[in-house]
Amino acid sequence: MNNLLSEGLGLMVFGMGFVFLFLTLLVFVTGFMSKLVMKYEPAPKPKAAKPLPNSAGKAVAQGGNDELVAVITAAVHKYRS
Amino acid sequence: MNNLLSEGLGLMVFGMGFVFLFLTLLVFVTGFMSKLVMKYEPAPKPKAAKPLPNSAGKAVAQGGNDELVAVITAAVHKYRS
Amino acid sequence: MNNLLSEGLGLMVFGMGFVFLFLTLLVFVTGFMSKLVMKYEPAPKPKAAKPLPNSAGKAVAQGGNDELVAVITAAVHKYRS
Amino acid sequence: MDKVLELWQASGIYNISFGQFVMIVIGLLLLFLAIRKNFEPLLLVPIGFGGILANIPEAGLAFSAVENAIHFASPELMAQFANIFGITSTDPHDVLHAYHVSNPSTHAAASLLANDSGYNNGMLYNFYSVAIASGVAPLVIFMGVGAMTDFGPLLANPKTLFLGAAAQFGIFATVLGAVGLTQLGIMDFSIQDAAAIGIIGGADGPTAIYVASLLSPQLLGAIAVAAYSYMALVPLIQPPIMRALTTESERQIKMVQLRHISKTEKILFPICLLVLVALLLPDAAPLLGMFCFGNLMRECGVVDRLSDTAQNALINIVTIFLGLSVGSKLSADKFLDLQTLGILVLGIVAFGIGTACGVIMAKIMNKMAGGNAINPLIGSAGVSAVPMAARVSNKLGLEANSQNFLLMHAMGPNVAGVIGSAVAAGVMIKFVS
Amino acid sequence: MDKVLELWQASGIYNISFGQFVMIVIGLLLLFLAIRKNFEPLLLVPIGFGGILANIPEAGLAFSAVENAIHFASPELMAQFANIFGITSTDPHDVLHAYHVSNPSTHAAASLLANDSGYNNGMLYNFYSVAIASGVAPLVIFMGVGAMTDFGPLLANPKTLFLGAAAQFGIFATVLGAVGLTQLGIMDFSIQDAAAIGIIGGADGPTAIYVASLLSPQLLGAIAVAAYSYMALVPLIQPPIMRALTTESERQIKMVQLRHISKTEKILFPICLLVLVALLLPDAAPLLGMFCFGNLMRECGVVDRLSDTAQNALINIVTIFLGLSVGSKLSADKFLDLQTLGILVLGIVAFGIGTACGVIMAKIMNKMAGGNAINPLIGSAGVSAVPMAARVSNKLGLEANSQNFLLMHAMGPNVAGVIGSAVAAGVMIKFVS
Amino acid sequence: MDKVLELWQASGIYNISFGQFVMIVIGLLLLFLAIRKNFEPLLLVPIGFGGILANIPEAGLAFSAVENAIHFASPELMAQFANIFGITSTDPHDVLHAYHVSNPSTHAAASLLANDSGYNNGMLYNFYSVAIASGVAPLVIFMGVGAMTDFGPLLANPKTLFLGAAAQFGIFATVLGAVGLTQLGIMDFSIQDAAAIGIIGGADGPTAIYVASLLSPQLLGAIAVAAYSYMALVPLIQPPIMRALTTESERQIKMVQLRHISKTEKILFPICLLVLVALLLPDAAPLLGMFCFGNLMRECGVVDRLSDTAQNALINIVTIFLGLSVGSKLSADKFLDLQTLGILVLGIVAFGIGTACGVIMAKIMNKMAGGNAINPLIGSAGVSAVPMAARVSNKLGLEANSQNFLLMHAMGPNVAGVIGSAVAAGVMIKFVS
Ligand code: NA
Ligand code: NA
Ligand code: NA
Repeated sequence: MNNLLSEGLGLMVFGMGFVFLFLTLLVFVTGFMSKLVMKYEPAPKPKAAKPLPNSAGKAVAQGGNDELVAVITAAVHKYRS
Repeated sequence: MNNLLSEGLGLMVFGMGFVFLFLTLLVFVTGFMSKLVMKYEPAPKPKAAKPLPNSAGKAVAQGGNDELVAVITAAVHKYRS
Repeated sequence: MNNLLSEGLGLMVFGMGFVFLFLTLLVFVTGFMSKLVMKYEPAPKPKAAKPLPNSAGKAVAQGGNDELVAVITAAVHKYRS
Repeated sequence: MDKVLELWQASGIYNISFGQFVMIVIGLLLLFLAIRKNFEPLLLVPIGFGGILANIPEAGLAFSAVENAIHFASPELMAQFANIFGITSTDPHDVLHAYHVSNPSTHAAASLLANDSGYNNGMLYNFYSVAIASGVAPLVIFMGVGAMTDFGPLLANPKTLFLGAAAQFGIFATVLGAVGLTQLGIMDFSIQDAAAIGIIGGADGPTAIYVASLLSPQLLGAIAVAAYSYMALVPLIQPPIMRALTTESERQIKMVQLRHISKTEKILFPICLLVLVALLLPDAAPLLGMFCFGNLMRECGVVDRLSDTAQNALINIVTIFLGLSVGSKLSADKFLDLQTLGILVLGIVAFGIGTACGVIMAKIMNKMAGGNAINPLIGSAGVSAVPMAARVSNKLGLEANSQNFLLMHAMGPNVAGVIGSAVAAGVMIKFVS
Repeated sequence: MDKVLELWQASGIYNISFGQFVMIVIGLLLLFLAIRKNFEPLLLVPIGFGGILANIPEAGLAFSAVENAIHFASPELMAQFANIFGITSTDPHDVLHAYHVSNPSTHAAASLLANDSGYNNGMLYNFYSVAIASGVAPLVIFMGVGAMTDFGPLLANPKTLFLGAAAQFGIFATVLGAVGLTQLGIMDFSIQDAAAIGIIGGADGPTAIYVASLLSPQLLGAIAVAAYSYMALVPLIQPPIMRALTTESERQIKMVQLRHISKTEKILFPICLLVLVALLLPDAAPLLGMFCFGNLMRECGVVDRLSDTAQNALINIVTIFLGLSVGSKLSADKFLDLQTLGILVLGIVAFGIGTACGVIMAKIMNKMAGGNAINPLIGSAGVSAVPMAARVSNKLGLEANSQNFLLMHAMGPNVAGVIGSAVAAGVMIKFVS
Repeated sequence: MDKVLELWQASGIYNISFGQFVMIVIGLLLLFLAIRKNFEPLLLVPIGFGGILANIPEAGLAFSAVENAIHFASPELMAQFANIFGITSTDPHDVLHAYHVSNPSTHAAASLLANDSGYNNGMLYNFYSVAIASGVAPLVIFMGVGAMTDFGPLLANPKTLFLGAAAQFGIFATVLGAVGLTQLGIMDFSIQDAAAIGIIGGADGPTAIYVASLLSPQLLGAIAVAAYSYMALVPLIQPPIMRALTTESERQIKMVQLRHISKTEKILFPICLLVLVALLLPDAAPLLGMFCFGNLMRECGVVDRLSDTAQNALINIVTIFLGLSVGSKLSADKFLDLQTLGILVLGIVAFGIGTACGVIMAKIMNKMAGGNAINPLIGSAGVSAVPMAARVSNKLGLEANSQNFLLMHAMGPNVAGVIGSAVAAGVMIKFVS
């Protein structure tokens, strides 16, 4: 078999192998990290009370987008009613 | 006549000529383009109904920050009261 | 006394001296400037009346423009009516 | 009258070559696709426009000072260039070729000679040098993408990383395809070219541009155009493959709702990823390092103004110049080549194989886990093409069952695919550069 | 005590030359005009401030490493410089002159020698190199201007392009004036200088800076200051000329309302303009190419985030550095010269002639069309100075008839003037660079 | 199998040195302090992250092309480098050392050789070259800081400038400490090093980075980390010193309300400051010039869009790259040194002395004026650390008397401290560079 082809084959076998190895390790590291965090920081405090101002601030800060129009509309609706 | 002066004169005659030629061509090309467009896309659909959200989105998209939300809120308050 | 140490000492004496000299001069220049300004521009016209539009204008100016105020006003009007 | 003649002989009409004409038409076509068909317009508008600019006859916007000098050179100057490059021929083609294969110090000497003779780099050439040849533009865009990426869905279901891994098979299969075509004598790709073409299958623009700029700059234009075009075509390319590989009942699988992810997990994830990169694949450090940095700025919550700038002003500025710079590689002599056709064909094959492998991997994972935890439709999102591929998964899920919302589930493999292709890019850079 | 003496001898007071003092006063004057009189403050605040910085004695902010080295050099170092430049004199003035006329490779060698001796480029010199000498800043600003320009009024009445063409006569008449003054022995301008001065009449800042940086960098400071100052003075310069050339009844002419322009026309216009540039005048391609690119981003509707950045963050950033860089050319030895006076006089003549030609062209067009379709007041807007000149037209129209709103009609020739002066710039670059 | 071995031998795990491991831990620690403890996160997040990137084994991100080439070089290449540097040894350490002490033209030659051999600058090295070595990033940040600074409180009570002057004693005392430690044989600092370390006492990040980059680049990493860390620790460092030097009744002194400052005064102040700099200390012109420019843009009211960009997009972009660039100086061989410990100790001493001198100066001014016009607590704000130090003054004032609001009064010395340390920086640059 020619050199170029064998290089390509080697790259494929080896590259795919490494990608899987790396992401598999990442699965384990991530899982381990999540477990640790959940152990030491158990209660995900519910902050549902203030989503609107939060997301409004964020939408605006990001240079703006369609969401803002929605936000303004919502705000206007709210204050109008 | 001196060389520099003749260069200047040449540049003037020739430059003005070219500017006129170019912009004349642009007049024709633009006119032709407009005609084509109007032929194949005749009705300038009236969208007067939704200019507001559109331009609001645009104005906002140009940067913006938390203050804006404050401003809007204040504005809403003011106009509502 | 060693050369390095004397260099350090010189830098200290001299540097502090210069910093004081410079800032002292700045005190005088600033005071003089302020006096001149207050002489020729005595009354700090009170503009307390229009803070809101002002700050609104500023927020908008940050990447925006006057149009936004118009847009907001229009939006408020529309939704309010 | 002399002046009129001179201007006419320097005009575009007089000088335009057939290749340039074709490339300008291709540039207009890209603009049409971007504006009317919404093909990744943020990139394809600047690329298409840059492509037109690059092909304006006699303007030399995409050429270096040396290339411009050789184009216009007098015999004496050409002899001087030949002397610098150590060749005897003064034929422009030979001199140009010698320039392209010469090393950096010869380049520097030739540039000074061109400058001395009054020639300068074209505007787009300068943009390319600063933005792409230095590597900075793709990295800054990757930082911005990191700052826009929410790893929540991935953290809630880390196993979807396997889907992102599997979909990278498209990359390596394409490498093999490219060397195979060369083997068969149909094309003439080096292993570097093959690797750069393969990365199209990563479905990730900045990664593709970064890798191509390192491994195969002369193919960069075609590779970038192929990558962004196929990313825009994902809603057409993927569904048939996904339908062919799944049964109706598989497509109806509902997935359990994702758990809540805490702020701390989101902060720690980019750091874990960075450490893993540092320990295992230093060659992927620039790409994944900037990506993780952007994501950390996003999640840490204390540098919002930096994160906002990275997501807006900075990424927009860089996108404009990146696009124009890529366009500079669409000059006729580089793009109008049989190789470009090969790249376009191999690119779509890469997308197809990646999609298929993602779906198949999902089915394998279901088999191995002995359950129906994963709807195989989300496997296709592993190719990246964020967020288009995830939306396609969602759409096909809804077709099968109108209550089956897969979007969030598909975001996991979708961002995993970004990591996967950056890792694959690191491997390529390590072994073939 | 040594240190005190040393500091005193290195201080500004000890070293300030009369020229530097005058230039600092001129810088303060520019700041006053910008801040109090609102003279194009976006440019004149940075230019004025940069001018002050450039004239701080001993700081050398506007000088290159070589210039700074020559200023402070020991006899041995001076001999080395003389050797590099191939001259025998080691007099600082001779060495400096030899440096300024030397070619790029000699420049590079001298720079390395200066660096080796511990001298560095001044801050403003670096800004100038990156922003202006490379050409990038004026081009990026032109892109931003393109993104801010609405070609609607022009498309509604394309004939106003002729007004934009006629007003460019100010440019070429001024070129002739500059060579004439040289001919008469009053001034000493080369044809390059004359061309760069003429472009002041284009009433378009970035175009003037771009052309001057290519043709006559040593005059750039005076040209930019003249261009922006006269743009600010348009409300004073134009009205008398406009009144003198029109009758009351002509000023009262009402124009028909402009037709609606479709999105598609607005998208296609920059592309048509680009193609025309590509075919006819490749030398105008950088300027008009970037302008069209900005306008296409604006109109195409699919890259709003890029367009917004081009109109805001990007143009603002570039404006800051462009202004400071222009200021760096206000160093005493370059600005305090009879030439500057000549430039200021020629510049205002250019504005006047351009205004007059625009108005006269409008009258000719009315004659030729045999009607009263065009109010001649909008002709003056053809000089550019967007949007000031259009506002002046509107104001004079309202004076003549309080119901006569000419603003929108004047925007057509106004933006046509931008195109016209960019075309003129291309012709200049083609023939005299 | 070859490839597996090769990858393993190129991996981080295989190559990591103990120093790199420690530095990565330090980088993580900086991230922790920034994110969890809110230690100047805008700088320390990028610095910490950059520090980790700089220590990724084999990636060479913080190294120049030459350093990377020497790291991997073959014997032949090493011999060529030795030849360029004019040494006979081909030991990597000797070659590296010769490179570091060589002059710019030798650097340029070595760089070309490294490029010819296929080695390139690391990403962070490029960032450092463009952002810091050129001097531009600290200057642009200083411009942004100027645009964020309100000199109103200072103008209302100009005498507080003396407090800002006194607090700079911390800088010079530290210089003396550094040379003293060298004298005692404990450390080995040159006078340049000592000056750069002293500037930590200026409590002003960009000034410290600017001075260190000019006088002692190899210490820049440690100096920047110390400066920002101690600025974050101001609320811990200052109060004990302030309490020790003041009596309860002094802390209760109420200051008269500040007068209104007119717009004109605010506009003229940066101009006065600039003129004074120009006349007295040209070496401070870049720093204070950009600072005044930013402030003038803020106050003049006619260039709000430039001022806003300087305060937002521009400063954010530059901060990102400045931080990463500083991080590049946290490579193990540069940071893990006894000198760093010395810098950390001397830095905190500098903060302490500066704080004490500010407070004492306030007491002296009260004595000399024979009244109680100044609450000595505001003296500590003279170290800069804007606005943290002013907040600390306010807090201690409120502790002594819950109606005693010192914040605005403390802003005067606070911004005076910025000017004071920039003047001190100019003196240092003048005499020890
Ligand atoms: Na991918
Ligand atoms: Na014009
Ligand atoms: Na300070």
